[in-house]
Amino acid sequence: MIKKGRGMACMWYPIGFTVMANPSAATVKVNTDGTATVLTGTVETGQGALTVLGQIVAEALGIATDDVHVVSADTDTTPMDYGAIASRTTYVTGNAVLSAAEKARQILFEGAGPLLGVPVDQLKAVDRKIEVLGFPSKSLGIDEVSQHCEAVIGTPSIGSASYNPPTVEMDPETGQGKPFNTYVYATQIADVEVDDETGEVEVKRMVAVHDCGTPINPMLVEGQIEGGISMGVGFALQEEILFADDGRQINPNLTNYIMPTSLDMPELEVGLVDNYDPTGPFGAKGAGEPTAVPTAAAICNAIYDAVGVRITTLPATAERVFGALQELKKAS
Amino acid sequence: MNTRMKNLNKADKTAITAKETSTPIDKKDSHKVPTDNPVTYPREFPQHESRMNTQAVGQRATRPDGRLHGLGQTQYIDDIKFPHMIHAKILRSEYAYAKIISIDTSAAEAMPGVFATLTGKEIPTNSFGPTLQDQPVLADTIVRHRGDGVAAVAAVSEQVAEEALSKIKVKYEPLEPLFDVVESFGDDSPRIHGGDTNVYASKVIKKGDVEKSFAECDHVFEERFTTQMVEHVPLEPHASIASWDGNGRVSIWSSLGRITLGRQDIARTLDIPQSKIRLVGTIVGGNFGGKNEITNEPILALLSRKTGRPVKAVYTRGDEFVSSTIRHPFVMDYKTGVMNDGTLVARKIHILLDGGAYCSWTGTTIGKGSILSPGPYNIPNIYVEAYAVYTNKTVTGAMRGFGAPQVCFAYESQMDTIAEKLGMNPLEIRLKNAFSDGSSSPTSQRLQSVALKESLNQASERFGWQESEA
Amino acid sequence: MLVELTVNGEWKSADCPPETTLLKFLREHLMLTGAKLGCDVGDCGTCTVIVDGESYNSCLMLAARAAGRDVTTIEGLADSQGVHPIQEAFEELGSLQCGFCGPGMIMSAKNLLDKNPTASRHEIKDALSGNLCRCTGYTKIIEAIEGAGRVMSSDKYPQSNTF
Amino acid sequence: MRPFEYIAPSSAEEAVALLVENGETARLLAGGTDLVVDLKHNAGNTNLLIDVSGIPQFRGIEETSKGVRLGSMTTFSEIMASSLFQEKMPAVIDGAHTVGAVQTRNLGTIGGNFVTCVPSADSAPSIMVLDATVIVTGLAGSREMPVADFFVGPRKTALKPGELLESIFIPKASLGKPSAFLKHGLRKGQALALVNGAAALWLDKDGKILEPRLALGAVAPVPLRAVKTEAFLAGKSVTDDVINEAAELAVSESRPIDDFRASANYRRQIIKVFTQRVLKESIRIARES
Repeated sequence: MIKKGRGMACMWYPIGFTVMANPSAATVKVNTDGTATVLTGTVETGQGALTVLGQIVAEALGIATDDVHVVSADTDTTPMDYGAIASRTTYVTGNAVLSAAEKARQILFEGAGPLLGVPVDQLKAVDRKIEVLGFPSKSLGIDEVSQHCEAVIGTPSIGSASYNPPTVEMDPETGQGKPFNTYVYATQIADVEVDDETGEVEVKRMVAVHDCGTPINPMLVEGQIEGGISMGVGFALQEEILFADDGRQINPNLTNYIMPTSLDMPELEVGLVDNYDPTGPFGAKGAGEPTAVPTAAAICNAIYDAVGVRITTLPATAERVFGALQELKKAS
Repeated sequence: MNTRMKNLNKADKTAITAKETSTPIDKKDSHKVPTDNPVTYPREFPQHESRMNTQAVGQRATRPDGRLHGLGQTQYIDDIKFPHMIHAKILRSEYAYAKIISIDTSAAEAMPGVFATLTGKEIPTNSFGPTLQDQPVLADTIVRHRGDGVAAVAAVSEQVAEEALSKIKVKYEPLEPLFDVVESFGDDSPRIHGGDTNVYASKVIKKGDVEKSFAECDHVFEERFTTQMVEHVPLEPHASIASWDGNGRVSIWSSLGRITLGRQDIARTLDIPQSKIRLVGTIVGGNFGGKNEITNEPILALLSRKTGRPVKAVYTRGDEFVSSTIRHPFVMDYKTGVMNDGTLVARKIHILLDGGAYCSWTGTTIGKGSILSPGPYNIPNIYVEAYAVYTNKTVTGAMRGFGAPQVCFAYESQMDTIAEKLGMNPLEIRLKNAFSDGSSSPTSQRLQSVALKESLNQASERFGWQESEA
Repeated sequence: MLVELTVNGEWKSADCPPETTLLKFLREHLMLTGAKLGCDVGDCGTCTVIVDGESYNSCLMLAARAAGRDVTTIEGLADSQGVHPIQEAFEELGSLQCGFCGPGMIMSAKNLLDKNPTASRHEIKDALSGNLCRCTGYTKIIEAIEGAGRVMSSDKYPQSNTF
Repeated sequence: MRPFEYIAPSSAEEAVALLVENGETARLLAGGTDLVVDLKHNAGNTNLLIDVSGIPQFRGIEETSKGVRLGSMTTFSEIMASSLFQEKMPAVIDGAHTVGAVQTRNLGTIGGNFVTCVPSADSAPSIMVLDATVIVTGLAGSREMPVADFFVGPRKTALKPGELLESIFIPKASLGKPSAFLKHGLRKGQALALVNGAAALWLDKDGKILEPRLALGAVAPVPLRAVKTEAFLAGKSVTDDVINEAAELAVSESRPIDDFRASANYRRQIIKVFTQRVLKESIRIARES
């Protein structure tokens, strides 16, 4: 018989390396036509890092995402970066490109101030213009200002900066300290059906609501969450590297290592909480790893809700769930 | 190559093309006119509204690589080809744990089409690792798991390199392997890396007094949770190309996700200055933590130096499983003290991490795993003890979440066990204990921008949690 | 052996050893690197191409078997006027992340929608079960294919479009 | 892959001649979904592939006055697209549908699946319950045998050296016979079967079971016709007890193994449940027809 169940799990997850310094550096160059080029040593591994970094720089300079080109991942040309790891790119590299953009912007302000007849701290960059605060009609095009800085003043608008999240060493005896600068939070809820004669579990639907601070690009955050859940579904129900007695892997191939296919994925409903972290670029934190964290627990809690067995060993394969059901029968 | 076709009466070349369902070909003459590759790309370029707004943050901006992915234009490492490029393959260990007595590559070297071979003895500094440098680039004295590389071949093609691997003779003296993490943690287990223990990383987190509060609380829950070894399965297998030039400078194109530290590691293994290395990352075809340390880059660099040619290697799916890192299995003992109203007062946790044959990113995994293990809850008394131990299995390292999915499985499963016993709704017990702004973490860090209760409430609302309650 | 075939509408020929797979033939002999090698044994679908209107894992098909036939690769989907509706939908929804499964995924989607542009969500999932993706959870891919199907089944979409 | 030669003969006679001439160093290439993978892992002494997939004699689906002839080189997709199968043998389509994914079904052939002869072959049970036979051809001409006799052991068929599987024949009496196919794998997409099974039966006007057929895959060294279970079911009225007893019998006829995919014990449970379900499903279909 098919039994239905639901289960929730929440989680917390830190951004960046544990205590250890993990800086990122970046350079932002405003071209004389008002577009910008960013140099970063991080690597695009599919998460959309370069898109997000471009959006952060665009926002800082008051230009559009499409006006920014991001150059990445070449040790000969790009500044150091500890890389696409630990869900740190939006936060750490993001803070670095933001600081670099602000430095480049400062040069633009210093060039524009005398032209507009106001002190530098009364300017803002918006809508491809350098504008006097409170007087939107008093402005100059960012292209004009950039050209002026480079060709008249002789100070091109280039900013370089780095960022490292501040942490406090953990006490070796008690572990007390501040290992990370910020954390994200999430809740996922699973709707499952369990076949109590075979132990087969089908995840029908998952609702996931995550905190990533400000979502710089909500579409990419959703993509991270959806992908993280698929990895979580595999971790919960299917995936396991198996070993023979001689230490050889039994299933080192995609025929016998069972990961979710399109048919194994539940319907997903993804949401983001409204949040702002003052230490992140425009309030952003991160989204990569945490998306895969609570899925297995939510599914196993739903299995318990459906058939009353507590799975304590992953993965919750049909055989394992069925075995637990047999134990339960014996016990009662 | 027609000579390799067996001649058959009547059935010459036309036999090859004979297929009942094939469409008749009427363009046969046109092949005499040389054409370019049959590729056409649009001359109109994307103009997405989402990228044009000068309020950039918060936009659902399309990715600049999105169109290239869809057109098949994105260049991953395996799509890159250089003139005179040759191909490398790595021979893997036949044993999970053994001494290497000798490696004889002469028969492989003598094969037509083979340019060079490489063993661990030829690597200037034959060790690497992000925390402990305990892993050989190519094992030269001891193999500690079946995925250890023992020799490499560079040849004119992958096919020839593969064939050459089968000609390499390695003599081993098998040692008694250890596969069980609990056994390896025990006092009298053999030492996989020498020393006086197989424990190579540990972590303690201590806050308040757990024993005292276990004695005072209304209920104590004890459960053991275990998790498995999991592979990242990036769709793109690890791939690199190395090209050593006449100035002694080497350029490496790699699927590595962290080039700054990667270059440091490569410089260390090759014993050359960092300025002599150019490391280029292309778009990585999936990482998830599995491409966060060097693998075959030093091998390819040295093969390129030996042969004077660019050398490429792409992992097979099998290499990907056995020789790249995977997720740490955890054995987790949870003991939690709770009051009748559902308030968590104490949590004691013991974690064993199966580290596999080498350390890799265990330092980060044990750290994050331990810190996160009590869960996002206000618990005044916490004691966490975690140990990572060596076994003769696949190397465990960084994988999406660094220990967090494992401990979350444990702490969130136990939350439901507790809720049921106390007759509480799973949502209610979580909201009651959840972190909020200003909460103190297990390491006594004051937390900011905590949105846990919001996520619990919003997810429950979207799911219809209260409505669907039986 | 000499293998002659039509690729993306053009007659091509190249000499290759008999054991050459269609994937290797396309990538190494014709320099069409859109189809990817992900597992080399037909499990992952990154090498999917269309031959005579049906999708295949090109890692499992010998090039000799494709001789005389009509092969469409990811490189043959767009034309100078623009991208294919499936490519457009994938791009707009951010359906691909690392992108490595993309060319195969899109070819499988094309194979489906050419035959059944109004495919249901379940039919789409069924049609993609041979294309593994580790980044996206398939969600935005399925949504894009639904969207592309709507375009391809509309009156405005040219029905004679074979590439 | 190691080097080999490739020939695509245009007739069965040429294929047989090549096979005889080259002995064990030659292998027949059908779809290649198994063979090409094998060759990539270990070519052994193979140095010639004889591609029989395009030989007209091995292709096509034809209905004659005696029944249906299914060419061995028919792909799973072609079976699924066949209106004859859709109307008269839908369980065969269900079986074909669970073979790999679209790409595999476009390449893989039913004959290739039969000749590879793995215990879990998804195409076998739904064909076996239709009392189908296979026709093999060789130097000595053709011979015919029940499908169950063709499967000898894991990766071992009744084909003699120099023989080829020409076609599968489904007798007229089986066309339209109510039947069902079920499969239990480790996941939904592209799954290898832990157990698969098919049942076919008629119900007489009193609701008694006539000519019951049950075939199970992945439960023994070869796809299995559960003949004892069939004998038990024949002439019985449909009750829960009868179905349960049949399921127990099917379990006792099976010889499931322990391997990394599942334990023999668990497989026995699945055999029981699946036998019940596939019988109930075929009975439901029989009642509706």
